[in-house]
Amino acid sequence: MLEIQTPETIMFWILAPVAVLAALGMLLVKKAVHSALLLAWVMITLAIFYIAQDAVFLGIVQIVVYTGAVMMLFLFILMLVGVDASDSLTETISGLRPIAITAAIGFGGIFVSLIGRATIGHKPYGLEFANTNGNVEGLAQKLFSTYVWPFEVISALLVTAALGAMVLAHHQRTIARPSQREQSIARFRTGSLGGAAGLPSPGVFARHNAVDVPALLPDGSAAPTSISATLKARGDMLESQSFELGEVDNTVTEEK
Amino acid sequence: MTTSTSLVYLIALPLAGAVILLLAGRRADKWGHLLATALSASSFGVGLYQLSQMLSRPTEERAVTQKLFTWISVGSFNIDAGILLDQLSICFVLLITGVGTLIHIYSISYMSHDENRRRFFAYLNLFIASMLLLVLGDSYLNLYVGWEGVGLASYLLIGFWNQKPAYATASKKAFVMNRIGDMGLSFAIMIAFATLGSVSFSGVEEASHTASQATLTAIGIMLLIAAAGKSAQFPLQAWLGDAMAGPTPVSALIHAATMVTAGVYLIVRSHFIFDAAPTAQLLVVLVGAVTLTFGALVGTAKDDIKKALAASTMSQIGYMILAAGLGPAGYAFAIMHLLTHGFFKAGMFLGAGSVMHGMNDQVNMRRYGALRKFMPITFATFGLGYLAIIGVPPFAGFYSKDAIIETAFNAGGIKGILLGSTALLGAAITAFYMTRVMVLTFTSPERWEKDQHPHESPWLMWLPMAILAIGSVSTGFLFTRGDSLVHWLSPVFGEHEAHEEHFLPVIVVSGLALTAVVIGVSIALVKYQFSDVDAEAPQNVSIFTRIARKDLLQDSFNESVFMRPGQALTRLLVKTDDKVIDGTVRLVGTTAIGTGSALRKTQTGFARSYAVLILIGAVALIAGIWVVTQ
Amino acid sequence: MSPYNYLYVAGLLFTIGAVGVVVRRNAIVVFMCIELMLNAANLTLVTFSRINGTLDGQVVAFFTMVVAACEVVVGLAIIVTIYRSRRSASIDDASLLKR
Amino acid sequence: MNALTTMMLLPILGSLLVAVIPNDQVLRIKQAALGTTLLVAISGVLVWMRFDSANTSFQFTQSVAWIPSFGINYAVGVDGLSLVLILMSVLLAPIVVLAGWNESEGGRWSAKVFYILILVLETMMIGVFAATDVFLFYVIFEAMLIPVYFLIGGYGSGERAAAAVKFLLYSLFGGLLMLASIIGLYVISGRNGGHTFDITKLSEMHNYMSSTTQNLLFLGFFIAFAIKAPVWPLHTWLPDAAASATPGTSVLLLGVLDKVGTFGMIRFCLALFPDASKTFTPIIMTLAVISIIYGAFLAIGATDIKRLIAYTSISHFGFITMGIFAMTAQGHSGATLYMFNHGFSTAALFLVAGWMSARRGSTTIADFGGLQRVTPVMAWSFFIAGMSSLALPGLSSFVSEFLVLVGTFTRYPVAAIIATFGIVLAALYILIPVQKALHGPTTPGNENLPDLNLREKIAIAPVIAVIVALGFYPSPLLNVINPASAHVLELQGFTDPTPSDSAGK
Repeated sequence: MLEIQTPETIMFWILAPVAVLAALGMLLVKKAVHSALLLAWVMITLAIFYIAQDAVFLGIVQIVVYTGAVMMLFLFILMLVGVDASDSLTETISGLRPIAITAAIGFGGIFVSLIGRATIGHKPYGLEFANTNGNVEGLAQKLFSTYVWPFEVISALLVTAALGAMVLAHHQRTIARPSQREQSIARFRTGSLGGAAGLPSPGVFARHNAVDVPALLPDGSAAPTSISATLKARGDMLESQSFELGEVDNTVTEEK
Repeated sequence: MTTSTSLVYLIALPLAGAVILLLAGRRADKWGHLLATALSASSFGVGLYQLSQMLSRPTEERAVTQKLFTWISVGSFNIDAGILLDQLSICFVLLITGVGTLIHIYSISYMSHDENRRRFFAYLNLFIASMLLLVLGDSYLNLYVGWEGVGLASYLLIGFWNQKPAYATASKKAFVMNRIGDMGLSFAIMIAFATLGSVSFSGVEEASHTASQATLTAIGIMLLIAAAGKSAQFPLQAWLGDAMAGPTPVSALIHAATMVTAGVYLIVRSHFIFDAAPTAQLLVVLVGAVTLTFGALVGTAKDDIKKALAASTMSQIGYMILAAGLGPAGYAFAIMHLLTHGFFKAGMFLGAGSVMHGMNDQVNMRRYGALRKFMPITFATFGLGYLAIIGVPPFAGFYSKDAIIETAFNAGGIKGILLGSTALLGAAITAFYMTRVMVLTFTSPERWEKDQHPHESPWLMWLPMAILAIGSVSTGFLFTRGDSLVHWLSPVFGEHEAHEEHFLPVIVVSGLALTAVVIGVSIALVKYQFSDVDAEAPQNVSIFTRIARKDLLQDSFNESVFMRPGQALTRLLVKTDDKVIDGTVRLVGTTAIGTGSALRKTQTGFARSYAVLILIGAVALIAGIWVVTQ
Repeated sequence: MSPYNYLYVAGLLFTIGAVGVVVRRNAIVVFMCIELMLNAANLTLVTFSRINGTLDGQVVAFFTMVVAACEVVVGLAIIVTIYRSRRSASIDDASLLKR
Repeated sequence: MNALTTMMLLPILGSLLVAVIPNDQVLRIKQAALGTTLLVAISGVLVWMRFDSANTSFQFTQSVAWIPSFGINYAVGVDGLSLVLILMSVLLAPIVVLAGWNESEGGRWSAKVFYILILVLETMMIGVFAATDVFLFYVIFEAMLIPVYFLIGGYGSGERAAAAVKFLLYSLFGGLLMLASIIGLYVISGRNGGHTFDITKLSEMHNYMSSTTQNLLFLGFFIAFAIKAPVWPLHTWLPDAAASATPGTSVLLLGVLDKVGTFGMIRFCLALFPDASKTFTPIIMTLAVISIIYGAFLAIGATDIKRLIAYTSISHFGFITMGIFAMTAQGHSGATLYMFNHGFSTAALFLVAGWMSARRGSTTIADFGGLQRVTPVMAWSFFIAGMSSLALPGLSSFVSEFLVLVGTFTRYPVAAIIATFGIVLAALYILIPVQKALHGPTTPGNENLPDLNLREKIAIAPVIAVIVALGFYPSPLLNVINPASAHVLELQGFTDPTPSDSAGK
């Protein structure tokens, strides 16, 4: 017969609301990366729940596989897609959100009330008996006897999924990658010496990389202070007008 | 019953002519008319031969039959293709082939300028064959074949010049109105088969002795409708005037002498039904009386010579129907009038054709006048026919018409007086309008255009007219001498006790009739011979004249009561079919398409909306569980 | 306290995940919500395992994790592919099913 | 080898022959098709001559197990009824091929496909009438739709695709109902003496059915056949299909395919469900009479020559249905003979109308005028066909129409009387187009239309010959039909009403 100890009760009543709040937060925050962090927290909470429920092995696996591997994968992909892009939470499909929330509340309500009414036919047993030889041993016993066939199938699935992901993510080149020399020639071919110097580094407004060209202020005008005083004194400063945003050819050539 | 194997030639010869001429096409243009005439004449020859054979046999063995083959045999419905030639049929056979041959001869010349003369002769032969089949069939169904066959021939001949839309319409009108009559015949046959179990003349006659009054009345009324359709009797008379669209020999043969009298034949042939069904008989009499007045009245107002004659035909057939409705006493007189009428009316139509031939196809009598001088033979033959039709002794019409008037008076009681007076009145009007035709055409001052050159017709045309004129003069006398025709026909109708008591003495009736004729002739002479006649029909005439000119509003009536509602119904049904019935069918289609495109809207392509649907589905599912486990 | 409370938590988490799948447009967040739902399901499995005193529930939860891992791998690969061709990770942009 | 099976195989072999002829030798293809259909026609006549009309059971029978586990056999055989219809089909086929020599031009596919479809259709036409296994009948009944669908949709004119789809959907709907009934019959047969689809055995099943069951199963069959026939108000597919199809296809459609409906009413509705037939007779008689009058009025109102002919057919099918359900010897024999005669008179009308519209390039009646003077042979052919359609005595339709009317009158006088008004309307619907198209002045555009050429004359001549010959001497067919229809009525337990006023009372 299962006796739930007070520490577990306390742990539950602290962690469960936090998990639910984290899940809700995951739903409401704008940035995907925040969502991912909140989800990681929910998963860790669940791992604690597993361990509390005598599912030690699963709890560890949960941390290793989910919080460790799966969440990292998510974060990688987020990086790839654009880590600091924040979603707009305004709904574009009209009527979808009210319906979804009503349905979800209905779902949750009926689901919870169903659990409340459910009877299992006996009092909770607890896992003391099942775990007599240790949780991992008990699971292994099951996994390699009763569930050996599903286990093998699942392993096949895992291999297939890994291969499939590779196939999907693999990008087939249709043209040969241009060599550095070819890229350089192409830059000069554009006809603009400004372009020939290569693109400016990230986070810079400047449209030109040469030292004698002033940087541009946010309003698009030239910033004279960006030129070395020496060059200024030598009078080697180029007229910046042609680099102002209004004048500059601002079509972005996409890097292939 | 005597059988014979040669009766079929009566029908087969002209039928072969029609088939050959129609199939041979233009190749037969040179000799087609000669072949047709020869075949018609040879059919007449067969008829004469049969008559001589018949005369050589004793009275009760004179009827001959021939069974060709089993035509239709299903269950108890057994119809043989059988021919019955008895004393009644032989009269018709000789009239049809005799007058028919004369009209063939006449047409050789009359139609000589028409490029489709061969086709015309083919139709004429087809008509002769059908008409012979009509009078020779030994059952109502065989009669029906001939009945519609003559309708077809009449349709083809009325519409012979169908390039004129009005003529094409006239032919269609004739066929359709005839079909209404045919419907009556169909009903009669159906009733006869359903109630009496037979449709042959002999079978029906036998069964009619035991049949109920109601059955026989129903059959009789249906036969009367059939007769009215074919014989242009009230209320199905409207087609006859328009039928004058056909070439004149056609009007003479079909619409005067033979086909239109088929109704009389039908009633007389079905005497056993009418004898036992007084109600039907009374209706026959009424139809006859109404039509003879109707036709006579229309005849007074017509300026078209052919239409005037057509109205006269209608009226004269009214006399025959009247006589046929008077029972055993009248049958023979109906046939007698039919035969004499066949001669004098055919002769007069041919005369009218001859006049038109000489007058560049002018038919308006107001544009004639004084043709006596230019067409003496036509005048003479037409005049003899005229004297016959108005009933001047000793011409044919006198005998036959007098006999009918007399029989009408003898019908007894109020009925007799009314019918007799109507017949007398009809005689007076007949005298009036026929004199009008005569005077306007031949004796009044000339009113034709200067560029017309009236001339006598060639001998091929006047010879038949002359022969028919001889018939108009003599037949009445021949038929009545010693009551020869009455006795000849009596085996067909059965002996009946002669009416001993006459309502009026014969001489008084004759006197009355002659007085009526004199009155009619005098009025006409005063009005047309001794006063000026306008070349244009005067428009400021009384309402009665105007109505009479419009055929007593028969067409307006038919148009407003049947045609326009019929057309409206047709339009309504066409619309109903498209909008309601097919509309319903299309609605099924559009509903399917509409439902599809409505449901397609839920397929936005947005994965999230599908997810919502899944969610809703899940809610419904667990709600279901929730309810079930309650 | 009864172990059923875990089930209530699982139900709530599952519902939140379901709403997230519907309302969020970022494919990666949608995926995370799916993971949340799977985890909620796992929590019930573990809880029932405890209630019933057998380890079968845990075995199935283990399988679920593996399947979830597979699914994440493949799903994210798909997202990357879509992103590469459309420059967007919004699942509303991938609405070509309509035509 | 079984005569009927041979007849069904011949067109298949012919179509294989056509299939191997190269596409560019169109003339060879046509000759092969014509030769095959002629061969089949000759074998049809031979079967007719060897048929023993005194014997009322099925003749030339053959039965081979097809799907033994369901008791389905390939079983064929003919009685008088089906023999007449097979004869009609095989006689019409060569005429259609010859008359529509150039019909395959302007189609979506090549001439080869056209003739293969025609030949395959011919096989099915024979099979559908010869089948004595209900399942085999059903399969052919449905399969026939396919070649016709492609013939209309691929080679027709105007809204051919829409018309073909309409035809197909209507027929499939009916077929579905019939399939349900057939399955019902099969289940009932399984409970009473073993699963079977044999028509003779199934005709005893009505003894084991409740009246509701019988009524429902009857309706399934009847609606299918009423769509095929077509009976008002299930007729609207016919004018569209007939107007869009090529004339030859229309002939096969109206002349043969629609007869499957009326044939089925006798063979299946009456034979399998005698009690239900009696129950529904008043309704069906009403529908038949409405069809007669309604079809006639619509024909009068039609402006398109092909639609007009289609509507006249609706009227004629009303007569056939009426004759069938009158349950008298005259009505039955008349209806069967009517099917044959209607095939020929409609064939003549459609073929001539097809030639007329092909020459003029229009199917609107008002576009013609004065054709009698320009093209006398064509005009005459149309006229005779029209006269046959309005049942002029001396032409074949008269015999059958009058038999139907007389047969109906003895049992249902009111229906017969109303139907007889149809003969006046028939005069109108034939004479109106005759007047507009053949009579009157020659309208512009018609002056130089060529008359029928030799091929067309050869095609139309036998049709007209049959129309005229059977009008005067229908016995060769009636002798075959009478025992068969008497047999059906005997199974039904009907005897003809005795004359109510006869001397014997």
